[in-house]
Amino acid sequence: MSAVASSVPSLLPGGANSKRLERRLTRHIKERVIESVLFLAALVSVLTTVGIMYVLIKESVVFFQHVSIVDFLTDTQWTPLFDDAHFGIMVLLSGTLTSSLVALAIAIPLGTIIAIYLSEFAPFVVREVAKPFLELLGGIPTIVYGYFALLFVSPILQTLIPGLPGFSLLAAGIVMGIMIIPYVSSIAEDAMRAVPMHLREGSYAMGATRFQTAIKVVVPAAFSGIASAYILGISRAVGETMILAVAAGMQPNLTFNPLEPAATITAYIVQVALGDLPHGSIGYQTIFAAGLTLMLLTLVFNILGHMLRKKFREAY
Amino acid sequence: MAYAQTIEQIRERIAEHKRWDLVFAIVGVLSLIIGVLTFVALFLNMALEGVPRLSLDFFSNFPSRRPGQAGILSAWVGSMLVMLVTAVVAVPLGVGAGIYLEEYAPKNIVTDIIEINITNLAGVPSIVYGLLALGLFVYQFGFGQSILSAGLTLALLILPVVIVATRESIRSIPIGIREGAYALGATKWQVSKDHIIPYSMAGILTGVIIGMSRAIGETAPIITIGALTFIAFLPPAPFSAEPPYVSFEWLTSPFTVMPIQMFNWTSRPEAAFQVNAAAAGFVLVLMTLAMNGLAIYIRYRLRKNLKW
Amino acid sequence: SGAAFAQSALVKIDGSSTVFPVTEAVAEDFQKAKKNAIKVTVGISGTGGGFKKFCRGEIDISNASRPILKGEIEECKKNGVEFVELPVAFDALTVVINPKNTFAMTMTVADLKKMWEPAAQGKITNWNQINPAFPNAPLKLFGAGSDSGTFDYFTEAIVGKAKSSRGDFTASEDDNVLVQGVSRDVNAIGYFGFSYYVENKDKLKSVAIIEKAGKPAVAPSPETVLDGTYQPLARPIFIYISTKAMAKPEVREFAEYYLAHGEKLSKEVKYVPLPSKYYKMGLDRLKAAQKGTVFGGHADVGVKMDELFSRKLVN
Amino acid sequence: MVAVMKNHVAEHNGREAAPAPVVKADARKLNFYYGEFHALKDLNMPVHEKQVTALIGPSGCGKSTFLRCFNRMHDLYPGNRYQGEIVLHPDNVNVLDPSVDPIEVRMRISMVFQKPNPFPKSIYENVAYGLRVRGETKTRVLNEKVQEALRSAALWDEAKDRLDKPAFNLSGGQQQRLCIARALATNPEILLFDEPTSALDPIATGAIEELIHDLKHKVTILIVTHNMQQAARVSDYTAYMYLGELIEFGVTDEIFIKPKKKQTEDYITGRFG
Amino acid sequence: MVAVMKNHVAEHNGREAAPAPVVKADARKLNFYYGEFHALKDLNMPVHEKQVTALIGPSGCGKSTFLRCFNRMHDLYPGNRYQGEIVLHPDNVNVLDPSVDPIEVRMRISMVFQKPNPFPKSIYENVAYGLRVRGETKTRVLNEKVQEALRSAALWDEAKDRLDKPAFNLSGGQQQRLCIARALATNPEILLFDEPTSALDPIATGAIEELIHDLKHKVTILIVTHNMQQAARVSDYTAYMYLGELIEFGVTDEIFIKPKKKQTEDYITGRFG
Ligand SMILES: Nc1ncnc2c1ncn2[C@@H]1O[C@H](COP(=O)(O)OP(=O)(O)OP(=O)(O)O)[C@@H](O)[C@H]1O
Ligand SMILES: Nc1ncnc2c1ncn2[C@@H]1O[C@H](COP(=O)(O)OP(=O)(O)OP(=O)(O)O)[C@@H](O)[C@H]1O
Ligand SMILES: [Mg+2]
Ligand SMILES: [Mg+2]
Repeated sequence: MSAVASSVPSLLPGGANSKRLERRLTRHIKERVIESVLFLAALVSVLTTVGIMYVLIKESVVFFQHVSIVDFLTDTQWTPLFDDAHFGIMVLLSGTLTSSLVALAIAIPLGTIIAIYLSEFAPFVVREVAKPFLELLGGIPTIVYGYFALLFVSPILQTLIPGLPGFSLLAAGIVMGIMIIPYVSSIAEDAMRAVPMHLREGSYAMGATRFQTAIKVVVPAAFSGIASAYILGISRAVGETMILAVAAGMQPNLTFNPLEPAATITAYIVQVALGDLPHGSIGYQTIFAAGLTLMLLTLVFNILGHMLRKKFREAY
Repeated sequence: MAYAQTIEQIRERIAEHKRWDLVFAIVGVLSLIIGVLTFVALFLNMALEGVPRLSLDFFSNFPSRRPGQAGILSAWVGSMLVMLVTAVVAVPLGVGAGIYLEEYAPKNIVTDIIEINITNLAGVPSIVYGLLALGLFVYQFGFGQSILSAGLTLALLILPVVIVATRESIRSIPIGIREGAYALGATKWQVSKDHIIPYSMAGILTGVIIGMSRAIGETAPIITIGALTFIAFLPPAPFSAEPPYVSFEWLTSPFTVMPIQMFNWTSRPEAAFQVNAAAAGFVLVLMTLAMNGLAIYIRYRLRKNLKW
Repeated sequence: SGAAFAQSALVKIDGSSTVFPVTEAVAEDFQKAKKNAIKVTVGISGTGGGFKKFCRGEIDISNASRPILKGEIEECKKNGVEFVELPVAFDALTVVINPKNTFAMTMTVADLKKMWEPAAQGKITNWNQINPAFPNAPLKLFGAGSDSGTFDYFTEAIVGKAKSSRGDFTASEDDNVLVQGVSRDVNAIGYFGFSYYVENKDKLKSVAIIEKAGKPAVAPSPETVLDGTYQPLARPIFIYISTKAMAKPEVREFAEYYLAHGEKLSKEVKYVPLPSKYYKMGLDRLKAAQKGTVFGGHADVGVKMDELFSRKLVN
Repeated sequence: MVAVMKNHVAEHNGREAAPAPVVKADARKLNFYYGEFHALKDLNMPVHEKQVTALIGPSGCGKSTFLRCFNRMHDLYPGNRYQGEIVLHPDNVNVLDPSVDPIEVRMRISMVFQKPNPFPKSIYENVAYGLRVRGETKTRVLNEKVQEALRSAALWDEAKDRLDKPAFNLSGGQQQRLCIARALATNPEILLFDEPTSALDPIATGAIEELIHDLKHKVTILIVTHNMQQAARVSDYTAYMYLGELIEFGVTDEIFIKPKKKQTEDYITGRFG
Repeated sequence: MVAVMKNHVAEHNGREAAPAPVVKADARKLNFYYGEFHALKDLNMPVHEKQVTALIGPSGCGKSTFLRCFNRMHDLYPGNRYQGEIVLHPDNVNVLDPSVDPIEVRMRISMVFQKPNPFPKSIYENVAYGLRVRGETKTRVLNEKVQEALRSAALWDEAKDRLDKPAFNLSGGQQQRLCIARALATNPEILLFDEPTSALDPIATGAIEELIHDLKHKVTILIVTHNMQQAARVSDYTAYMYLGELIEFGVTDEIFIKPKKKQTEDYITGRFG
């Protein structure tokens, strides 16, 4: 073996051995350096997560020295800034989950239908025009959606549902859902289009219609990608801030009824970030505890999604 | 024929199934219309309210307590500069990470962690990035509420988008091209820089611009950093006539951005400021539109030269 | 060089969004008056966020919708930051109802307390529970976010204890959201800063407040605030200037400009200015660099106007 | 197994190809265009009932294009255009007629592709797919037909204990037989094969060839292959195509032993291609 | 043209294969694993200098796998494992030795793939790429070598006026010749071809075969094909592989006329595969 190694320098015909060896060495070093730099670039994402967790946990630790975790998780009131302070995160969580559910009840069916339509039904031109157009929906500042929910959607809903308050999870959730549609439809459509044509041909050759092919073959085959789209949609819904801050009422209300106003974790954080609270106070630290909860929540969804995708990853 | 059903029965079945095709096509178009109409409604609403307010002054004036004199000069300049930092940071990091994961990464636990992490980051709420930036960039690193802090925050925010777009784009390069280059004795880096990066540029740029059009409208993380709203001056110019010609002072300069200016105006009591907000929103959406248009154009131009 | 100049001639201000409009107006005119030789930035991190930066020495002036609190004073001390406290205007918290509401045009502080105290949560849900004369209609409450100085002040003034409130009301940091809420619901009642009421007079009606039984009902207006009859919801707003920063001529100039033009400008942005003499007294306090706060680290309610300067400064 | 097969085929070709067979389908003046590209030129060819017809020719000559006309697969992509007729007997329908529903055509004419393409479903559901598409819901009927199809495709013994397992777990050759079972389950009149063994190893290939041989008694078969030995082994009739034209069509033995055209001979003897 | 070629080859095989040739490379007890899958089993085979050696065998037998061992292509994918040696003469290096840099191996041994895979660059840059990778920057040298390589690949006349045009504008056959030029530009010691004509039409195929014949005088060639006629036409030596094993190796004429093994004979006469 070692004899072979020593004969390596003569591998290329002609030229002095030492020079060749040297060139190989520089090439090797250059390659290693570049690889390390690229690795560091990839590591930034990990460092970002570490940074987020560090910042959130550091402040939350102080918070949990004052508030027991049991209270945090079981208390049914959220009044951290009141004289009679309660720290029941369930209250914010209920608002977050309810508004997200409303949003997803809009975004997932509509997003999926649009994705199927664009990938399996729409003529080429419609698809090429509609997709970027829809993606623009994601580029409108969310504050604009907030006022849209408050000034446009809410009044309409109030005429449909008598007794609906001017601020409600429903109005905010619906608009949020519309905003999320492009995230869901775009990724789901990519996944469906990645389904190889020969699978589709197999179905058509059996005499299936477009709809049958789409539902029975394309959707199951693209399931892992569609699941990713849903997961991203859920994360967006859970993390959306400005729409809820404007239109959902910011009322810390332990409710799963979308017809009521309620506060969500994100709305609370942005409210406090803008508010008059002294920093370093317990009240202020609640935003980090709330942020940590939010982060863990999205983490759970993402891990679930990862497992789901692993389970359903198709080998076609 | 030998099948139990007669041709008539089959035809009936087909007709029935085709009705479903039709129903679905209609539902699909309707869903699409809901999305598109919402966009059009939002856009028209802003346009109707805001367009009359648009004038050269609106772009060249600083904010003011008088709605009629208030403009978005500091806001749009700020947005541009923040986007510049975002792009300069996110593009090399995202492309580097994408190349590492596609071309270099060994199959091991570190790679797995990085991968899971990136999917996860794509779903982290933007406000959480704001909290990170506040703790890390603003205080720990002492960048303050500067263009640098905001640009870095948004860069981290769009990093997953850029990485994913890069990887998708790299994956669409046929394996044959890659093998062809390696077979000529190219090193990994030579393959990456001579082939992978140039050929995936269309996809990468599209990803970057989609990320940026999201970032330019972000409000929550910048509010969390501590938003400045009244800025009646521009950051120092990056170039000057005297040596050293180039200055990076603007990086640490205070700034404001379009969505913050809008946010500030929407929360003013005077109705005239609401009009300003609509006008600013209209400009912002136009900026996003322009970026998306650019993305489509670049994709078209670059793809034209790539056939495989 | 130009760059160095920009660096030295910058006045950094941050803090309450309530004080922001006044300070912004001053900053705008000041910059114009100085032909842009001095730059001013005004942020809205909230009173708390503002004091945090102020006490770290990151900013020169802090906008505050409430007096500085004990904890913040200590934080400042730790970092060797001393300050001059200057009241710059009054904000009249205004209780508003829907224009269609004809029964609640005047209310006593006791009525409001019944409505807002923590004990009311989930129990007081109907107008006729406040006053049998009121109709049988659901009660819809709108108020400031619990992290705001407005909330603190309102609870202290009405309920008697800061931050003591029921939780089941619609809260928003953005007063326009509250304006929308009250203007669209006949049964709504809410409160926010005077300027929002003035700008939306066509959509809202203000409630005249009876401070104590036997006293007259007083509607909010610049006059009633100035003559001290609109009680207890009129509150002063402040700027705090770091004495270290005052060593910089541009900060000092800015502060002087503030006091010289504060009366006119706060009126222009629909706040209630202090009587002229108080700006004069403020200028004196500034010139003498009298440090400390007159509130001793508490957020007092119903401070009489002259107490702002007659009380003893402590730091 | 290879040896067994050979005997089968030889014996068979000698014995059965002789009686004049019934025409099941008939291509007449068939032209096909991919947009501007003229891929099939004036093709005339019969397909005989319960016989195997092989299409051979160099890559790109239009074999797949021709095959896919039979079940109107080209309708799936925009810009494709048919001209001429493919008449299906005995009812004398031109399947290419725009008024004829392609779905109906596909229900009568099944297809097996080059690469096995089972659906991401269980083995059972794969085979039942065509029946479900036709609206069959009765479990008893489905069970029966699935079993019958799997038996016909010589997959029953290997699959009967794992009917509810994903089809992806099967080997390549098994997957291809599954696709054949899927195509058989609906009792098609014609079965189209587009290079069904080119993605398979020799043993799986042998199994499929044997299967095709057995199926001939039940169904009319049209098969594309670019393996001439395969054509010789499995088919009764062979058509040689070149650059979109049908150069020669005839009984397989004759085509391989003494082709009429020089071009066919050159191809078959491997002088080019 | 086909006829011309045939003569060429026949004459050639008869005349030149006789003198005992020098061994350029030598596979010794070569085993290869795709993860768990044992794809090559104990292969022993010489590659003779300035001769064409053809690898034949049914699909999946490991021809490509074997070929790609020579330039360590398998290093590009994780989980692949070599065992045994491929010794390169005259310097007696085992190219599979982990201490040998695969990049240096690839600089000595070039490869041409099944599907033409020109880079989306100009014709000139495609050919110059191998030189640039080696650090050549002088325009004069590059021009010279590019021209020489294009001439060797019989593409100069067609390409000389459009050197700066994208390579994609060339036809399939021209693209494949461009890939050959690209491989030749760096003066490799061995040239590997993996079914270089299977994506081409008969005319382009003829041109490539002729080219291979001409190149033999300059470089050692190893070619995979599953077209037996092609192997017979272009090669001096033929190796027949089956299921990862080398069944028979020898002078092409002998293999095709009287193979030693029954298995080889069955394959060559088309009895299976
Ligand atoms: N979708 C398409 N659009 C345009 N041209 C096409 C299309 N599909 C095939 N062709 C062209 O039509 C001709 C016939 O193609 P076809 O696939 O039928 O050949 P084939 O005989 O099946 O070849 P192979 O043996 O390689 O499968 C070829 O020249 C091909 O390039
Ligand atoms: N990357 C891989 N991982 C696992 N197995 C592989 C891989 N590539 C090829 N194989 C298997 O190795 C065996 C040999 O494959 P190889 O591609 O060398 O065959 P081949 O003789 O070139 O066939 P063909 O004529 O189809 O190209 C096959 O069974 C194949 O399935
Ligand atoms: Mg084909
Ligand atoms: Mg191969």
